[in-house]
Amino acid sequence: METIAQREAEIIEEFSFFDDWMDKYEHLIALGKELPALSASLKVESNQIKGCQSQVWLHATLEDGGIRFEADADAIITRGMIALLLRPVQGQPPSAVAAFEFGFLDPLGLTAHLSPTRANGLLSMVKQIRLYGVAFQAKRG
Amino acid sequence: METIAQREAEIIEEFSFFDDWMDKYEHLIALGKELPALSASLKVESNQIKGCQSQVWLHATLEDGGIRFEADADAIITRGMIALLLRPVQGQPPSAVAAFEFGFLDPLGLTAHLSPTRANGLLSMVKQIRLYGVAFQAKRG
Amino acid sequence: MNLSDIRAHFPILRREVHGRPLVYLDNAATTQKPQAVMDALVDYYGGYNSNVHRGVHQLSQEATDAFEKVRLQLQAHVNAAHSHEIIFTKGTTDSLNLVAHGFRSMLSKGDEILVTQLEHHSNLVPWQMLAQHSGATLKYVSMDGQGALNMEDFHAQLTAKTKILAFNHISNALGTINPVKAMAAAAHALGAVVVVDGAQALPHSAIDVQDLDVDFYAGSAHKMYGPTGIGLLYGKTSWLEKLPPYQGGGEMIAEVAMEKSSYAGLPHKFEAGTPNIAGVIGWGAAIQWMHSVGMDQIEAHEHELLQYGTALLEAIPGVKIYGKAPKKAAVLSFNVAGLHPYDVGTLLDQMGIAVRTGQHCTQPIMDEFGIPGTIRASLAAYTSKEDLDALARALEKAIALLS
Amino acid sequence: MNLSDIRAHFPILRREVHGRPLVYLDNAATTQKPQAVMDALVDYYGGYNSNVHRGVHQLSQEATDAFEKVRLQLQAHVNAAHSHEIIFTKGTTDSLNLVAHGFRSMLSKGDEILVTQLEHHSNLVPWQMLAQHSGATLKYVSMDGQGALNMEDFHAQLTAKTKILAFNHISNALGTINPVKAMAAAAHALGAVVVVDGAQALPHSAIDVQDLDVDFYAGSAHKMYGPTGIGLLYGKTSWLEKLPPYQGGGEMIAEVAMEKSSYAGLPHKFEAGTPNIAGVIGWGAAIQWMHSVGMDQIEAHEHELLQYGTALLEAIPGVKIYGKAPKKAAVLSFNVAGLHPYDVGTLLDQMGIAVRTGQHCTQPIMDEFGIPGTIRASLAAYTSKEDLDALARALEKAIALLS
Ligand SMILES: Cc1ncc(COP(=O)(O)O)c(C=O)c1O
Ligand SMILES: Cc1ncc(COP(=O)(O)O)c(C=O)c1O
Repeated sequence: METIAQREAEIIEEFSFFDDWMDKYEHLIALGKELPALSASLKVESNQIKGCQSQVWLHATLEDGGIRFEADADAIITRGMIALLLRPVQGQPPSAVAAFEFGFLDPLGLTAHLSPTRANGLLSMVKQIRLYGVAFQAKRG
Repeated sequence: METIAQREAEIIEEFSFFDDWMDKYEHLIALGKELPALSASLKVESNQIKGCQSQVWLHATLEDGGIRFEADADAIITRGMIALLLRPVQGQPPSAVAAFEFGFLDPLGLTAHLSPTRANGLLSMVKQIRLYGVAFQAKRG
Repeated sequence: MNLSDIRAHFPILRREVHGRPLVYLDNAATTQKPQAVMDALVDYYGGYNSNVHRGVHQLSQEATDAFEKVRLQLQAHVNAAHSHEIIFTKGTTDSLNLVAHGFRSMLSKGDEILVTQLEHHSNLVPWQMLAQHSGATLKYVSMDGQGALNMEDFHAQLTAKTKILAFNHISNALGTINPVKAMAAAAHALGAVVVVDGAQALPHSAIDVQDLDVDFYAGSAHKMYGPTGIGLLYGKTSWLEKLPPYQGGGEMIAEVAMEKSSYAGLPHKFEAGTPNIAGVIGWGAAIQWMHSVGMDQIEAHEHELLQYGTALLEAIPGVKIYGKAPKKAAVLSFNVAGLHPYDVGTLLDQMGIAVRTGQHCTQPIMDEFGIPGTIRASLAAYTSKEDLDALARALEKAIALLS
Repeated sequence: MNLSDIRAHFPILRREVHGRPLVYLDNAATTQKPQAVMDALVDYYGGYNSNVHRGVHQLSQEATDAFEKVRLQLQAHVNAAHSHEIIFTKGTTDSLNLVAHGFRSMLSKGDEILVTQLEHHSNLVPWQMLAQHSGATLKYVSMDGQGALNMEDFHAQLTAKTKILAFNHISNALGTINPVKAMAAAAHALGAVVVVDGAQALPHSAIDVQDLDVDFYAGSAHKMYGPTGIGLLYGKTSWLEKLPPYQGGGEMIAEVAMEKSSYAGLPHKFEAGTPNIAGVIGWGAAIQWMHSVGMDQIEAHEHELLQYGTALLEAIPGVKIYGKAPKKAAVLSFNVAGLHPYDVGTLLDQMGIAVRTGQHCTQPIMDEFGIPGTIRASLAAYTSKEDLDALARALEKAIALLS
């Protein structure tokens, strides 16, 4: 399996082809459309992360030493961001997830979506992703 | 008896000799010292006008068709101002007092003392002076 | 003043966002500020900054005079009978809380408070809190599908039990203009107090509180070209005298002993602590600016643009406008079929268009329409047809990207 | 930074009053503002003015980021454990009312609230109102002839019945610095909540709320080189969670239905309505300015000037200084034998000297001394020895004129 760092590099490479915001957002929207919907049984309150404007759901399980994340959102750009955020961490070992900084968003020009003052719930999701890393580490250790 | 207008002119003339603020305030302070103290029996709540910083008392009676004002204050500059304010209206008929505008303070450069936002109670005193004019007019008429 | 003169007063309108010229259509949230307001603030802080009232020195006198002059300006602006009927508060929310709080000791079980489904949370939550504390019942007037108040329902809900009627003059989410004068008269006939949230009306038209005959009227400077952190509560003298003080502190007392204090007269009774002096002075400049344009011109201009924008948006397939009351002010609230407002707003932002998306602090309206929120373009005196053209073009692009 | 560099930041210090250079010695009422604060306001209003939170557009994002950055600045400035422990209010008075009001439902007959004789009305009247509403008893700690708290009396009054201890860190009328840490520890040992009015301490020295171990700490930006209309309430998380919301409105709710609402988390629960955004951002610039000078330098400078000014005034026959506590900050409160403070203040003003005269919103202190008020010269980071020399010379002249 590729490491988190390899996947980050891939994403940065992928976005480097876009030279205007339209292409970038088109891609983000495409990613959002491709993200598999969370099954209704997992779209429950306990998996929900409240953003003021966009609702986000996140679920995680430990499979073969790697974390399997499933997530969803009601807004499509938020879904695209989720797809992007999950790509590096999907299936990775808890320790790697717990320590991950999501630094690749910066060269992509998408850091603003994770600003603590954004009303989209993504920052809370990122915190939650890391927390799952910590929690599953503890479970194993 | 001189009219209000004559007395105003006199005061303006009197102050025209002062060319700096020190002389003017020295005179005001002297006027304050000369103002007869209000007798203790008249320094009562009902005659009191509350300024935030300087307390003012005002009493008036009707004598031979003219109003006799007696007043006092705890601060000396306020007393001086009172002496000045009472000079034109002292002994004047109620109708003249009720209509008086106290315009002479302007050429004297002392209008600020009567500003509605001053904390010295003088504006309230001026209003009270006029009110006595109105009240005694009504009594007679 | 013509539109380009008006726009020239607002330095921010010359900036770019994401490399595009800013198109600011979030005026119901807060308006931009003319240069005159910034100048007034700098003049104050740089020239005569001082605490107000009680000071014997010149700066304090100058600051107090400037501060109190604005009270007179506001008195004239809303045509209040007395200057002491203008209370300076932090803003509309603060004003409404002051009133709602004051009635805690005057209501009891069996009494009713009537609000409407159109209220901003700031004119809803304080009454919920009042109901909770006093035991009174909170009732509300429903709206129709156009976003107008259901007047039949209003008259059915308004009874002799109604002690307080609270509603907004103009809805921030839908633009609905409510018939204040008629509603106030009906409420007064039954003995109720009338509290009007004027946050959205004050920026758009001339207000005459005596003609409307309301008991309280609340507003925020920041929505009417003025600074943040300052607002007004107009109250009829008789009610302001009945209402207990809200906050205790400096300025609002006559005599203080360790055990008990007596309160100062109006307006000071409701203005505890150092006020937002710069805010008040800046507000004075904003009001002067509004009058230099003319309240009637502002209203007419916005009305014309509202019609222009409505036609533009309705021509775009999939766009649905929420709020189509017969009497309506400068707000275009809409959604695009199948699209989440957050997505549309995010893309519009990329194109330099500032609109608000979401519930606009009016969750009950959104719940009624069964939607998570709307996209809201709200207009001001400086809004141009070009702004609305840019919105429409960007919206088409956003729809194309998202579909 | 040396003094002339510091003074150069304050444009108002270059103005004249009655033809004389301004000597501003009314800093306890409000301080002057450095150019950086005005620049921050103009940058905001001219560059990124927008309502904060919930906006998806760029301006709103920029404004929100700048606004929230100041919360972090303040957290660091007072060393709070969490940024959500910094609540933005209108000012000290608003902060103290928020706390006092929150305890209405938590106190009852038999409980005691302990304040001191040194309090500003803003830290006295709210507790009187709380006592009145809850049935609790208000008690107070007396002061000695020097204006220091009587610590024996403090320990006698503080009992297991004491639910709240509220007092100021520094007295605005006398300059007394109270032993906050020791008083807080004593109160906590008996289970009382500790509320500190820090309005006069924040401008003069570094504050560490965790080291002082107080439960609430209140302050005003305008007294610390910042804008009017904005202040802070620091509260320990556990207490802020226990305290009910104060005002209802936008921003402070999680879910709103017509009947009932659920409240948002900290700090939003206590920040209903549009905040004073420009005020907060300007305050950030003020704090940055204070740190560019250095809190220790400010404290040391003022301490030196206080001693210098005390000696100058005491050398003038008839002058009596009120407040000579062993630990004392930048306030010179005095009277001249036989003269009314109002007269002295009026003449000083004619000579360009801005001092405050009167009760300084501390009537109980004046009553204790049996005087109608004092003349108060209060210092700041930009005060110079020349300012104090000018005061002394002018005072001698005023005495000569009045005697
Ligand atoms: C010790 C003290 N407490 C409270 C206050 C009230 O502060 P504000 O008027 O900013 O609310 C002041 C200032 O006047 C003060 O000096
Ligand atoms: C109709 C209405 N009422 C009340 C408010 C609250 O105003 P503020 O946030 O200035 O207190 C607003 C603005 O948000 C509004 O639009």
